Formats: sequence, structure tokens, C-alpha cells
Amino acid sequence: MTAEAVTPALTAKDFATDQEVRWCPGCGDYAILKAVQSVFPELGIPRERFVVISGIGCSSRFPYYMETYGFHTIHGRAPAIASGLKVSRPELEVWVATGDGDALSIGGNHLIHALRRNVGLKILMFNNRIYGLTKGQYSPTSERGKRTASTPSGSVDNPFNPLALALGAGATFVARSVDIYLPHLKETLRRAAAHPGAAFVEIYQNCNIFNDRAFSYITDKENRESSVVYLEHGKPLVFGDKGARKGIRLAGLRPEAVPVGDGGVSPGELVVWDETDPQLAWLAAQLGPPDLPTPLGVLRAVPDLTYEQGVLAQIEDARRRQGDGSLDELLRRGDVWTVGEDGAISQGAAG
Amino acid sequence: MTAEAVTPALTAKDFATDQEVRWCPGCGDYAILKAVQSVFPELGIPRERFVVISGIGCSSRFPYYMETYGFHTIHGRAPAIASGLKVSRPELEVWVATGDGDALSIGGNHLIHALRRNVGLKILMFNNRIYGLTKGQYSPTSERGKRTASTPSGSVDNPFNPLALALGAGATFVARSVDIYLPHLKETLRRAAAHPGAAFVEIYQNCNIFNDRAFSYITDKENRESSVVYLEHGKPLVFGDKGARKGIRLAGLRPEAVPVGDGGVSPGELVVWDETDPQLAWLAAQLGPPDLPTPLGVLRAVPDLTYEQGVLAQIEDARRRQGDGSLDELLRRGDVWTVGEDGAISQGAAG
Amino acid sequence: MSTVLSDPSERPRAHEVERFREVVIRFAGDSGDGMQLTGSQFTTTSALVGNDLSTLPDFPAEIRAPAGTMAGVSAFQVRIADHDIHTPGDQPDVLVAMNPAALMKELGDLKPSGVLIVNVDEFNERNLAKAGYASNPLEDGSLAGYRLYPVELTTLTRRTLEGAPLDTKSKDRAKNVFALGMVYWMFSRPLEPTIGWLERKFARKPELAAANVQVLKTGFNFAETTEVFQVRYEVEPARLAPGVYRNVLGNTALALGLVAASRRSGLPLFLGAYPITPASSLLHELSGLKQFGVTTFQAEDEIAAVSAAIGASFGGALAVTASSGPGIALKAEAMNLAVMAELPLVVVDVQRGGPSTGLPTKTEQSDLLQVMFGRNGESPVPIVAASSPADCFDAALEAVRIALAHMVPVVLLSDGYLANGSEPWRLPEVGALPDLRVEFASNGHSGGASGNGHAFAPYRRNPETLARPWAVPGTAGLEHRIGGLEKEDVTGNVSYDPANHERMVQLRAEKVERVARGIPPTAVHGDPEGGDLLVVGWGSTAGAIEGAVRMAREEGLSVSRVHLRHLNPLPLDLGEVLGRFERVLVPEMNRGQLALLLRARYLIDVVGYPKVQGRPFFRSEILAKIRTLLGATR
Amino acid sequence: MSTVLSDPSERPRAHEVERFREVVIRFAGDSGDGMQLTGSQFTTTSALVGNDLSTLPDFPAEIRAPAGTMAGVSAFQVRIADHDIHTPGDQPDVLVAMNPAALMKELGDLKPSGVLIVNVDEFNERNLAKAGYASNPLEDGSLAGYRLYPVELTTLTRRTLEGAPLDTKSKDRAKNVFALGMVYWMFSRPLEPTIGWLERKFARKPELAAANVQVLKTGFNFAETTEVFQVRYEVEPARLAPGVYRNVLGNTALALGLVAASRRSGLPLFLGAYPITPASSLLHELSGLKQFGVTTFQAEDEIAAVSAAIGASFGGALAVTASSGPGIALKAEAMNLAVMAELPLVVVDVQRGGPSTGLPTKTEQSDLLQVMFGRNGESPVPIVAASSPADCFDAALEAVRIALAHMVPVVLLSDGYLANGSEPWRLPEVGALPDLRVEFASNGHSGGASGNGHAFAPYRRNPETLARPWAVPGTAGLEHRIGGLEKEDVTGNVSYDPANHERMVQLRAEKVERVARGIPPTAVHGDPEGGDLLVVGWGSTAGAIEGAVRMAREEGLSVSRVHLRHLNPLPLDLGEVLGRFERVLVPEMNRGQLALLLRARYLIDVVGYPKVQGRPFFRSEILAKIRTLLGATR
Ligand SMILES: Cc1ncc(C[n+]2csc(CCOP(=O)(O)OP(=O)(O)O)c2C)c(N)n1
Ligand SMILES: Cc1ncc(C[n+]2csc(CCOP(=O)(O)OP(=O)(O)O)c2C)c(N)n1
Ligand code: SF4
Ligand code: SF4
Ligand SMILES: [Mg+2]
Ligand SMILES: [Mg+2]
Repeated sequence: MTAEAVTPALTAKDFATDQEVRWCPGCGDYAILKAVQSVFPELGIPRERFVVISGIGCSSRFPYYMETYGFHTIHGRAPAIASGLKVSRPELEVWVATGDGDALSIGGNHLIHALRRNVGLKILMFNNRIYGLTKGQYSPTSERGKRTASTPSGSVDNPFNPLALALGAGATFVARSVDIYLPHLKETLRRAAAHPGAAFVEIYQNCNIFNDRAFSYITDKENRESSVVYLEHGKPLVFGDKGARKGIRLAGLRPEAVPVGDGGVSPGELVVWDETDPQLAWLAAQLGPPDLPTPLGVLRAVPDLTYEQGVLAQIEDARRRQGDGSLDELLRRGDVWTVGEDGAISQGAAG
Repeated sequence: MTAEAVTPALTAKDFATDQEVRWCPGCGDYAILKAVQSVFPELGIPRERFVVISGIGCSSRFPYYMETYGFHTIHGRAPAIASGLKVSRPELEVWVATGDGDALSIGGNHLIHALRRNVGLKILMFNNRIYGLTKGQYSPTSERGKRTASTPSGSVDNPFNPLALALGAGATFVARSVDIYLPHLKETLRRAAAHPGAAFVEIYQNCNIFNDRAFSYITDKENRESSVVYLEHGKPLVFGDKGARKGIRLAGLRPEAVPVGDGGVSPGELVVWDETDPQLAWLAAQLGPPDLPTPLGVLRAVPDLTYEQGVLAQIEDARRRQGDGSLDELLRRGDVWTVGEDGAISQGAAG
Repeated sequence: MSTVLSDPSERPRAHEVERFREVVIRFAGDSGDGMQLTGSQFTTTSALVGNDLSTLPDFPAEIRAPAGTMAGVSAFQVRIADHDIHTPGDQPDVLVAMNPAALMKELGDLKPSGVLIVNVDEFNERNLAKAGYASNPLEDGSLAGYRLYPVELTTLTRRTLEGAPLDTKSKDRAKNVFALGMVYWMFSRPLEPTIGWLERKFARKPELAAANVQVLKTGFNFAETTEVFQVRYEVEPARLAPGVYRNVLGNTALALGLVAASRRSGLPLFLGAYPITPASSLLHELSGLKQFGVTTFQAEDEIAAVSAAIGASFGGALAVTASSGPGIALKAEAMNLAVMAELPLVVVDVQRGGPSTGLPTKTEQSDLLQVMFGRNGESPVPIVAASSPADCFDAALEAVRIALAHMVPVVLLSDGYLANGSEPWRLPEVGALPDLRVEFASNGHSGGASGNGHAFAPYRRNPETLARPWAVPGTAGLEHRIGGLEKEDVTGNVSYDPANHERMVQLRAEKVERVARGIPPTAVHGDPEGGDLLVVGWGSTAGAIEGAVRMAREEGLSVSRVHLRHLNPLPLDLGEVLGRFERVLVPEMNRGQLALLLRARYLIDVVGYPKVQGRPFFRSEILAKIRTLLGATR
Repeated sequence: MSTVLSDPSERPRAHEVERFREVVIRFAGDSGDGMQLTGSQFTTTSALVGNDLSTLPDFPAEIRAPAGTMAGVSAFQVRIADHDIHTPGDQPDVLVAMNPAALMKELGDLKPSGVLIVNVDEFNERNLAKAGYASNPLEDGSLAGYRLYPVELTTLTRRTLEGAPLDTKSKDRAKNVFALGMVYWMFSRPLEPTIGWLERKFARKPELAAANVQVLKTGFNFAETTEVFQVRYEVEPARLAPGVYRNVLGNTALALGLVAASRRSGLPLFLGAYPITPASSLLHELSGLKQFGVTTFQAEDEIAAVSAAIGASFGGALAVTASSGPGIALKAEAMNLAVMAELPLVVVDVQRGGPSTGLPTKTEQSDLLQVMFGRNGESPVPIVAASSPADCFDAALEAVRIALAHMVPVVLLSDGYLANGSEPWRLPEVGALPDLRVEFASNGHSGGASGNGHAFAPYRRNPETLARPWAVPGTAGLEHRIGGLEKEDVTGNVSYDPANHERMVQLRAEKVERVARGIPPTAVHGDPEGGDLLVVGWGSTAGAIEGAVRMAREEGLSVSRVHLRHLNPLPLDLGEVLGRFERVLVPEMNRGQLALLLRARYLIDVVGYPKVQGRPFFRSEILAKIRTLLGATR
């Protein structure tokens, strides 16, 4: 659409804006911003081809801090707005920054439809299990019983499992990482960037003001090894501290944690991760405390035709078959007649 | 709230209204209406306690034909409206009649949230894989490549798998039946009625005007036995015509159809259906043509606290602890002071 | 007949011929009877013999209501004339009723001693009961006031097709064609166009084509040879301006207008839509025009539809979203984002009967105030309205012109009557259409340094139009952020500054006001210098008002009319124009929405004339109103 | 001081005492500095000594903007007076600035030679830079025009707490309490109320309580003993009507009004809401009142929130939904269903700066036309507005009264200024509150046979109110269906009949018009018989208008005022009242929305006075406007 500048190698600084970052000191959003700003330049894509689209929320202020094209839209609609952009400009890299409320509460329908359609969006959902910007109401990912400004006696409903919801919607790429796990988060972002279709990435993010330590059960030093299992394609699922390594084995369809290493079960018995297996993806989505570790990494990554490819193909096909449309012919479609200077009427477009 | 009439045994006729039924001759909706009208009286619940709420669509005209309380609302909002009613009047039987467009397109978000919250609604989704009322545009359940009024060159996006979406949303009851399978449909409705929480029932429904024979691959006489597998709790999964009975076995996590009976594999190797197993439910949701039969019946049924129970419990608890609130005290909360007749001011509510 | 088309029937002998300046015909039957096809065939043929015409279909609300019931009646009215006309007419002169229900539902409208053709075969016990007839109107003399022609359409059709390779069901389906043949004879119409159409339609089923053609001819000859009709009607061709014509539906013209705008602007057309009556056909039309680079996005709902369009607009597309009342209500919040982000967008509202779900298949003009005011905060948008089916084409071009010239969302109002109605359309010269080319901001140009150290100022405005630059993603060096929070003037940064907010509210309003500079002075039809009464209209009431005013003037009444294309902003000279008249009458298919705007703006005691029945004004109603207002009693 | 509260400080000797009729004080600091607490403590204490007062908080838009920046400044203004007042005042007489950013942001408003207390400890290089100061204003003489009191708040606080079992961070957090102590001395306020509050607040952390109390007293004594202030202020108690009072925030009063309405109607309260500034606190307040049988449903979005409320209303609950501008826009389609279904519903719109996301934390009155017209089709709803924080209680009761009496959705307008502002509220006698009991339709009664064979006629109306019967599920024999399609009069069956549609559109409009019969005649404050100028206001402008008009009258100007509670329908006598005055002025925090309605309705050339800055009118602004309009120059 417009001439592209030759791109010198970019650095994270090139993606920082002159705007003062206005998240609370200590907010997990800072770490995510850092990760994104350092991954974008790696992708070797001209800066002007990036667009970051968000809804409303603390997390949705993200675009203001990215020196790319950006659109801070309205609450919950980012996936729909981004879809319109991506479908009409497939060559752009369209990233969506959203929160658990923005994406799963008011925006739930747009999210699942964007995933179903497999529009080539990279959707980063900052999950802090709370409404930050509006000062601490419970969100669709808050655990049941949560006491918040809007649920003083505790919430009574079950939260969504964002990964399960994305899988249920037919997402072709589903992953999870954590704000402060910089290397893992960056790797996850690279994987998302590389996926041609819709990529859904849940990022655990600490809101130190309204939901502090929501993820301490995995982020606290002492828990890091024991509480998470990294999903690595082709590798068996093992986790746990040096001394007490564990693996995940299937008892029928039920996953269980078993000791590995000497005295433990042999690696052969463990689940070998396959990010293309729908059953495994669902199984991993169910993993987590109390009994099992929290899975991090790519749950699902399968190639599929993207929506924008389909649209483009049909337009090109129509043009191949009917030639790039003549407006004149179009207007004259169907039964036309001509009224001559003398008022005489003749069928068809005379002259 | 109001005195209940002693209920004489009701019949299907008691649930028919004086309104002329206005679906196209041959529409699958007639069969569903018949099934519902014959199951309601079985439930032994006074007629005035039933409420049928719908959105907009051919299917959503349902309430007009049910002699119960009914609300033909607006497109996609039935689950939300029904939630408000059920939460404030838990003693009512609130049923939702909706279509694939009403429930999964515009209403997708309300549906998944009603399921997540486990509000005690019975949601019947008439899935004809098309927009009927608006004369034949593709719907979120139309197969990819579908040619319709709005997709003359074929749709380019994947449809939702309604069962998978419901499971992904955390539904506690998920089932599927078919308009013309009267006995099975009725049994499925009974199961839904018996479930305390949110029940999601997908009903394959033929739209003989805009999407005729969408389900002929299972409804045609010759296919009936071979193309569907009935999920029955505690029983192995077997299907197929007399001569060639088949069963479903797991190869690792992958389901496969195998011959049973003499020469075939022993029943012991087959999957024994368990409607409480999340992994099995997901597995069943993936079953279907071309390689495997379409599952009918209850995919998932697990007890859980309902949203309205939780709300009620908190209100009762608050009343137990604080007595049922005194308005006077409420108004006087916090620092109050009294201005006397003489204008003298004293702290607190004097006199 | 003065047409180069040959007329297959030799000129009639036996029958007397009456000449008419115009005739209104209504075909009515069961939804299964193909009345819409019958009507449009008669329309096309009449167009080809040179009549001016106007049509109005009336579908049942149900897809297929039970056969034989009132709810199932489908009707199509067409008015043909030897002069320039603009409405499908008030009451029919001729009514074709294919069954008792159709007769029951439509007879009330038929003119006294009007021609009434009925299919007697359908007047049996069951059908009479379904229609709610106690006794058979064909026998109880209740139709004495009409020129009744009872015809055994079903029987005759079957007989015609005896031995044809069709089952009875298919044979019976041709009975409307038999009726059409008779009516063709009655109005001396050629058969070729319909024969050609039948052959195209049933190209893959030659036996069906043959059968229908045979039935058509038989119907024609039946009328010719039997003495069933004493009279034959003739309506001379109208003297239409030279040019190439086609008959066009409002939604088709609107879709074509958008495609034309896309071509003339050089921007790819993007439609974000969710199906809804009566707007759906826009989606259908455009989804079939992919060779024009049109992208249609059937969204999950109306919010997603307008949102996707906004995203496409941000990307540099010609973005459009289309819906009807309930869907437009849902789009309000997102439209407001476009107002704040100052992105071009066309929002098409094909109005229908409200409130709420209301009367989906009926027409109304009751969304004017919704689109004018239905958003939070001070959120002005330009509004344009189409006034006839063919005019939808021009209205679409105008809406796009404003949106692109001012970087603003524009509402384009149509309604169910325009959407499904048709009229002959004189095709424009593509080259003569307005030039809508736009220039995207490019590095170095437009916007430019914003003074406060920013590389690019996304809210630096064009001093004339107050439009901000359109800098699309992919343009190196113009990376910038926009959003729904209040913007700082020029830089577009988020700003909570009180004075800045007031200035921006002002600027957004002023930008919309500036649109008025670009629109022509108000055209007064009648006495531009003033008079007793001015009738002000907008939208689809144009035809009825035009006809009523013309007749009133023929009666010597001092009445003129103004029809507004632009409802916001109003033409700069409108207040002054209104001032030239003693009184102002505003007929609207609502409770007085434009009237309210005019009263508030000009403090003139305009007389509102509301009609909220889900159907268009009759010319006669407006004429009567004019007469009473001017004390002209007759 | 004439109060039965003992004053801990012996009456001052060394210091001269100035008596004031009123004083405006603004506390400003970093969002972390606890300015809101400081302000509200001063407010409560002042209330307890009998001053009339009015407060206005000003939060930053960010949760926690970076410390020390302009964006992070949080302020709280309170006006205390010895007489009846209605606004937090225009410019402060006293400004407490806890850091350079606060000084930079707020100084502009401080009155010439106003009192300025600053925390010198914060005026270091870094903070000065963050605030954008080139040089230190405390040294460069730029504050010469004010009575500057530089105090080492941080240092003094730390010193006070030397040895206290707290870390420095917690100690420093108490510096606002030190400032509060000083201000208490300055205005001769008792310490007990705050001491009591601190002890309650830190009941679980006694060491914190002790520390804060100590700091408070030290601050007080510091001011007393050092010669830092030459002057001490006194504001006598106001003569308030006898009764029990509390200080109340607008949203609190509104929540209480809804609970009261629930009690008085005997209907359980159901709130369907989705969080949004500045409406969220309604959800918070009500979610804590479960013992009153209140159900709060935090929905997935605003559409679900209003939809759930409609469902609850269908079930017989007192249904309410609350939001702000953007959320109200989303509710439009569902509100329209309530209009068609004719179900009682209260829709609370706590207005904020628009359009789009706009200025979430700022106030505005720009949703009036949105709620009046923002729905498809002809969709009238009653609209009432609250005029002060305490008035939100009465406004809520009135909205509920109308909704229940007429079976109609009612919009209740508040705004961010009312929601977060506070004033003393004279508590009503619960028994004296309006009786809102309703009678559900029961078998045999109301509705009854509809003539056309139906058992029950859900649309048979009460001849007085035109309300339809409320037949709730569970009532045997009244099973019926309603919906969004047009209803047949009386029976409520779906009807596409043109005449019926027009009649129903009429009936829905008439029903809303009938509301006017139930509202009192317009109260004119000033000269009821008429005069040169009438100032017409609505909503939160009441205080500023009242003050301005009073002052203008004291200047001898012939000006009166009317404040509208009901915006739709307007009072029956309003047109006649307006007619009694030469001119009409309408100040609004929008571009003239009520003005537009009045002009259209009464064809009077009302003068609009728009202010769209996201903040309330100053009394002085309106006074100035009145003067210019009346040619009174001074
Ligand atoms: C239509 C609309 N409804 C509600 C809001 C208020 N609102 C803004 S952000 C938000 C939720 C924020 O939560 P989340 O998406 O989790 O983002 P976070 O702040 O936690 O990062 C809400 C309810 C709004 N701005 N617009
Ligand atoms: C807000 C709104 N948008 C769109 C419509 C138009 N509409 C009515 S029903 C429908 C979809 C119907 O499809 P489905 O839900 O599958 O029901 P079906 O007719 O197939 O039974 C649509 C798009 C509407 N009535 N309201
Ligand atoms: S409120 Fe929470 S999420 Fe928002 S900026 Fe602060 S810490 Fe981050
Ligand atoms: S259109 Fe299809 S779904 Fe609708 S009534 Fe007819 S057959 Fe049934
Ligand atoms: Mg969050
Ligand atoms: Mg459907």
C-alpha cells in the first residue's frame, strides 16, 4: 500500500515511545512490555508493519508504549477491530493486547470468533485475575470465593479456564507464559509470531495493587521448579526440583505425577508432548494445582488456512474468472433498455 | 411469591397454545416442539412454574407455542435474560430456546458465561447450521465452504463445535440429540430437566427450506445405525448395523472404530462411557464423520453448586448474621450528628 | 404502441380499448404462489415498453406461513404510467387474488369498481375458512362493487400442461404464469422478455421452461379468445429522458453506489455486516462482487461488524457497515469510537418498524433521532438520506464523499420501502461520477511536525475541512497511536486538560458543521420565492410528497416542497428558505423527528404530519393534509 | 464556638482570629499521599461542628500514576460555611500541596493572597523536575502573591515518630495526618472525631493507630506553639434545620435510595451491572447489603447486565441496571425491549466526559439526548435527574415510583460530580417515605378476559396510568407470552396490523406523557410571577445555579430559577412558566441538550450556556453570564 523504508536492524529502544509509562510501580505489565519490545526487533519486520490493538484496561494501555501503529480502542472489541484490519491488510503484523476482563468478559464473543475464524492475530491476554483499571472487581478468571470490591462475601461462580475456552473455540495456537519469566515469555512470543493463524497467549500477570501474589504459587523462588511443567514438543513431561524430579504419566485418560530418575518410572512411560494432538492439549489445559503442576508453553500449534488467506483467494479467483470488474458492465447488469433522443425505446444498451 | 394451584396431571395438550404454529411445513422445529410439549407434563411441575425464554430466529418463536410463561426477547440475549430471572426466582423452571446463530453468533458470550456460572437454565440450541429467519446466510455452525446468500463462493472459516465450546466454557451438562429422534430427544430433555445446574443441549434440526438434509448423513434410514453412537453411562461404546457392529477403542489417546462381536475385539477393550470424565467428554466431542460415528446423548453431567444457590446462600447467611436489614440503621451508618431545635449540634443520632 | 418492440398479439378487435395515463396493479397470493416473481416480470416488461413505474413488494413476516392463511399472503404492487412517477401508487386499479386469504387481506385497498381477478379453484370450504370467510364472496354478492373476473387458474393450467413431463405439484406452480399471461394481454404487453427470462431461469430444466412458456402463451390467448374481459387497457410509454435504463431495487442501487465509490476513491471496499431484515441484501449483493476487490465480513454480531469496519478504516479501506434499527442501536458505542478516532466510515441504516424488534418487514423513518443523538457524550455525525430506490446510488456516493473528505463516520439512512421497492434507473456515466480520490498522509507531508517534538501530528487538521490526516499502517515514519480517550489537539496524545476537552468537542462539532459548506443550496420545487405552504420531507416520502404537491398545485394551491438529502448538518440556507413560507408541513413515517430538529433549530412552528403504520404515505393522504392546512376543502 | 463538642486547644491568645462566613480548602498531593482520606476527615469533623459543607474529589485517571508526576496528583476540595451552601466552591482560599507536582497542578486555582501550605521536604531536584519546574518556586519568589507556609512535613513526622515501631515508609505515610493536625488548629477543629476514626480504622494495628494519633496531635500543637501561622480562621456553625445528619456521597445516597425503594415497594432489589467509572461504586455499595435481600449480578457486559435486570423484572423484582455513557450506549437495544414489553426497570446513568471513552474520571451532562432518543423506533422513556449528592436518594425513589406505577423503563441521570461529591444529608423518616407497594396481576383480577377468547390480557391497561398488568411467572392461570415484536392492543399477541401499530406507538407515548400528571407544578425560586431572566437547570448544576442566582438577586437583578427533576415528560406547566420571563438561560455541562428540547417543545429562544470541560460550573461563571445577559456590568 505504501513504500516500505529499508529497515536497519532495530533494537528494543526503537519500539519504545516518548510516553511516560503509567502502570503502578511493580505491575507485571512492565515485564511484558519489556519482553514484547525485545522480541519485535528480532522478527526482522519493518517497524511500520506492526500494529498493536487493545481494548480498555490497564493492560490495554499497552499500545501507547509501543512505537508502532497502535489503536487503544473500546472495551472488549479489540479482536473484532483487529480482525477487520488484518483481513483488509494481511501483510500487517496485527497484535492484540488485552486483559482477562477485556478478552473474556465483555470481549468473550469476539475472542472465540477470532479464534474460530483463525484470523492471523497474535492475541496476548494479560491475566491478572482481576479488573485492575476499575479498581478491583472480580473477573471471569478470579477463583471462586474471591472477595473483591464487587464480591465482598466472595464470588459464587467458577472462573473460565482460558486455555480450555480457546481450545473449545477451535484455536490453532494456544500457549501460556508468565510475566516475569522473561526468557520463556520471549520464546512464547516468538512462537506466536511464527504461527500463521490466530495465536492465543495467556500471560499470568501480577496486579500488585488489587490482586497481589495471585501467581506466587508458581512465581515464588521455592515453587518455580516444582509447580510448573514446561511443554516441549517431542519431549516427555518432566518437572520438579533437582532432587525430586517428577514426570507425568497417563493412568488411562487420567494424568498423574510420578517420580522419575533412579528408582522412578522410566521416561518411556511418560507422556511425550505433542503440540498437534487435540487430546493432549485438552489434557494439559486441565493440569494444575493442587495435585499437578501448571503447564507453561505451547499447548497447541497446528497449521490451518487463515481467514484472510481464504478471503484473498476468493477475490483473486473471482478476478481470474471474471476479470477485475468493470463498473460499467456491473451497472448495466440484468434487463436494460435504451430511450433514444426521439423517445423510442429499444431493449438492451443501444449505442 | 404467589400461591400455587394444585396441579392435576397435565398432558401435552395443556402445553399447547391457541397460536397458529408458523414454521415452514416440514421444519424440524415441529418435532422439537412435540418432544418438549410431551416431556414437560411428565415432570410433575405446575405449569405456571415453567418459563420459556428465547432470542430471535425461527427457533426462537418457540415460546409462542408453549402454554407457559414465555418471553420472546431479542437476538442473542436469552441466556442473559434467563439468568436474571432464574437468579431472582430460583424456584422457576427456566428453559431457553435458541438457534445456532442466536446462541453461538450474537449470543456466544452470554451462552458461555451462563454455562461458566452454572446458572440453572435448560438451554436447547436448535442447530440447523443456517440462519433461517433471515433467509439463509451461513451460521457459526455451517461447514467450511458452505455456499449461502452471504457466502456465494463458499464460507472460508471453520465452524464452532458447539459441544467442544460448551465443554471449554466449563459446562456441567452437555448433550446432543436430533429433532426427529423423538424417544432419544425426549430422554435427553428429561436428563437436562433433572440436572440442577446449566444444561446445554444441542439439537440437530433440519431446515428444509435453506439447509435441507444437513443431517441426512445420520437421519436417513440407511445411515441411522451406522453413523451414530449413543453415549450411555457405564456402557461400552458400540454402534453399527446388526450385521456389522463396531465399537470404539482407544489407541493411546486416539479413538478408533473396531469390529466387535465374533471375530472382533472383546467388549473389554472398548471405551466404557463415563459422563463425568472430562477427558472422555472432550474425546466424544471430537467424534464424527468421516471416520467415526456422531455421538448422541449426554457427553457430560457433573453436579456442582449453581450460581443461584450461591447467591441465595449469601443472602441467607447475611441475614443470619446481621438480621434482615433495618433501613433506619442503614441510613444512619457512619458518623451522624444531630442538630437540635435550638441549633445545637451533638455527635450521634440524639433522641 | 410506439415501441420498436413487436407486439405478438395482433391489435385487438373484439375488445374495446381504454387508454389510461397510469394504472396500479397488485398481485396477491400465498407465499408459495410466486407473486414476487410475477410482479417483477410484469415490471420488467412494462419498463421495456417504456412506462415509468414504481413497485412495492409486501412479504409476510414468516418465512413460510401456513398455506392459505392471512399471515401467508405475499403481495407485489406495481404502478405503470405514461409519465414520470415516484410512488407505487395508493390504491390498486387491478387486483389479482390467487386465494381467499389474499382477497380478504387486499380487497380493502382496491378502488371502487376496480378490476378483480380471482382464482376460483382456490375458493373451497377449507381455504374460505382459513381466510375467515363465513360465506363465499364470489357467490354472496359482496363483490358487486367490483369488476369481478373469476378464472379457474389451476384447472386451466393443468389442462394446458396435460401430458407434460411434470408432476401435478409442479404444474400447479405455473398458475401464476397463466395469470401473468392474462394480465399481459389485458395491458397489451409483449411476451418475449418473460419468455427469455423463463428460458434463462430454467436453462438447466428445459421441460420446465417449455411448460411455463406454454402456460404464459395460453394465458395470453385465453384472455384474447374468450370473452372473459370486455376491456383492454393501454398505457402509453412515458417520455423518459434519453439514456440507458434498468429497473433497480433500493438495496441494489445502494450496493452499486458503494462499489462505484470504491472505484472512484481507489480504496478497496470493506463491508462489516451482520444479517438483519431489511438490510441483509446489501451483504448478499456485495458478497457476490469479489472481482471488484470487495471484502464482505459477516461478523458474529453488529458490534463486531462495525468494529471490523473501523479496523479496516484504520488500515485505509473504504469501510462500511450496514444494519437496521436494532443493529444500529448496538453499534452506537463503536460508532462513537470512530467519532473520537476521526476515521472515515459509512454506517447504513435501512430503517424498519420499531421500537425493539417491532415490525421487521415493515418500513418506517423512526431512526433519525437515534442516529443523530444515540451516542454518549457530544458526538456529532453527518447524516444523509436516500429518497428513492435509484437515489440510493447517489446517496451512497455522497455519504462516502463526506466521510473521506472530513475523516468522519457518516450515517446513510434508507428504509424497508426503498430497499425492496424498485424504479427505472437512468444509468450514470461512470466517468461523470464524483472524483473521490484521497491522499494518505505520507512521510514529510500532511500532519508533519506537531511542534511538541512529535514526529507526526495525527490530529493536525486541514484548515478547510478540519479533517485530520489519514496515516495508514505500513507508512514508515508515521507510526502513531489513536484511541477513545480524549485527544490533545494536534498531537493526538491522551489529554485530561479541561480547556483542551472543550476545544476538541468544539472542533468535532465544527468539522461536521463544515460539511454544510460543501452541499448545494436548498432546491425549492414550486415557488422558490415563497408562498402559503412549504412541504419539507426527507427519505422515502419523496415520491408521495412530490405527487401530492404537484396535484395540489394543479388545484391552484400555493404549495412548494423541499426534500432534504442532508439531515445533519442542515443546508446553510434552510432557515432562510423556511422563512419564506407562511407555514411548513413535515410528513414523516415517525412521530415528528425531523420536525423536532427544525423546531429546535429555527424556532418555526412547523406542522408535523406523522404516519407510523409500517407502510408508506399515500399521495392522497398528503394531498388531503395540504388541502386542510390551506383551507381548500373539496 | 457554639458547639457542645469540647475544643481540645485552649482558645488561642497569641494569634489573631479571623471570622469567615465560608472557606474553601483544597488538599493536593500524590495519589499515595492519602489526600482523599485527609479531605474526608476534615469534612466529617467540620460537619460535626455544624458547618454546612460540600466536597469535590479529583482523582487521577490512572490507578497509580508514577509518584511525583502531574498525572499522579490527587486532590480533595471542601467548602465549609456558616450558611446553607450547595457547591464545593470555585477557587480555594487554602491550598495544601504535598509535593511540587501538586503545587504546579493546583496553584492556578488558588485565590490571590490565598493560604498556601507546602511540604518543603518534597521540593528536591528530582520532584521539581518531574513537575516541570525549572527553578524552585519556594525560592524564586514566584509565590510572592500568596501567604506561603513552607513546612518540613516529612521531617517533622519522622521526628514525631522517632522510636515508634514502624519502618520509615509507614512513618512517612503519616505526614498527611500531620498536615491535617495543622489545618485543624488553623480552623479550630476538634481532634476527637478523627482520633476515634483512626482508632476504629487501625483497630487491628494499634501501633499504627497510636502513631497516627500522635502525629495528628503534634501537627495541631506544632501550629499552636510555633509562630508559623499568624492567623487563625473561624467559621461559625451553619443554622441547619433540626434533624439527624450524615455526610453522604452521591452514589451512596443513590444506592440507599434504591434499597429504600425496595423496602417501600416490598420487591426484592436486583442490580444487573458491569463495572465502569464512575458508576462502579453503586455495585460495590449494593453488593454489601445482602441482608436487605439485594442481589447484585456482575454481568459479562452491559448488555447482559440490563438483560438480566429485564429478566428479573419479568419475574417480579425491582430491577435496576447502572452504568455510565459507553455502557448506556450498549444497553440501548435491550432497554428498547423493556419499552416494548412494558416492564418496570430503572436504568442509572452516572454520566462522565464523552464521547467514546472520553474522560472517564471527569464529569459531564452529555447523555441527556442519548437516553432520550438513543433507541431504534419511537421509544419514549421517562427521565429523571438528581441534583445533589443527597438528592440522589430522593431521585432514586422517584425513578422507582414512576417505573412501577407505569410499567415502564425509567432513566435516572446522575454524574461523576454527584457520584463522588458529598454533602450533609438530613436523614428522612423511613415511615415518611413514599409508599411504593404494587399489586401483581392475580387470577380473576386485572387484565382479565381480553374479549377475544384469551384467558388473560397482558396488555389491558390501567385507564389512569396506562400501565399494563404485571403478571409474574408462578401465578397459575396467567401464563402468557410477551416479546419484542409489535403487540396487539389488549391481547399482546404479535400483530403486523398497520392501525394497531400506530395505536400502540401512540399508547406507549401517551403512557409516558401521563407521568406528567403525577409530578408537582414547577417550583420557581425567585419571582414566580415572572421577571427579566429565568435560569433553567437540571442535574448537578443545581448548586452553582442556586448560588449564582442568589448573588445576582442580592445585586438586585430580576432573575429567578427553575431546576428540573423530570426531563421527560416535562412538567405540564413548564411552557407557561417559561413564558413569564423575558429571557431563559440554560447552563449545562454539554453543548445545549436540554436547551434543544425546550426550544423544540416551546419554540422559545432559550439561551444555552454550555460548559464542556469535564468539570462543574463555577458559581462565578454563571453569575457573570447572568450579569452580561441583563446588561449589569461591574
Ligand atoms: C463499555 C465499557 N464498559 C466498562 C468499562 C470499564 N472498564 C474499563 S477496563 C475494565 C476491565 C479491566 O479489566 P481487565 O480487562 O482484566 O484489564 P486490567 O485492568 O486488569 O489489565 C472495565 C470494566 C469501559 N471502559 N467500557
Ligand atoms: C440485533 C439483531 N440483529 C440481527 C437480527 C436479525 N436476525 C434475526 S434471527 C437471526 C439469525 C437466525 O438464525 P438462528 O439463530 O440460527 O435461528 P434459526 O432461524 O435458524 O432458527 C438474525 C441474524 C435481529 N433480529 N436482531
Ligand atoms: S492496577 Fe494492577 S494491573 Fe493496573 S497498573 Fe496497577 S498493578 Fe498493574
Ligand atoms: S426457514 Fe427453516 S428453520 Fe425457519 S421455519 Fe422454515 S424450515 Fe424451519
Ligand atoms: Mg485483569
Ligand atoms: Mg439456525
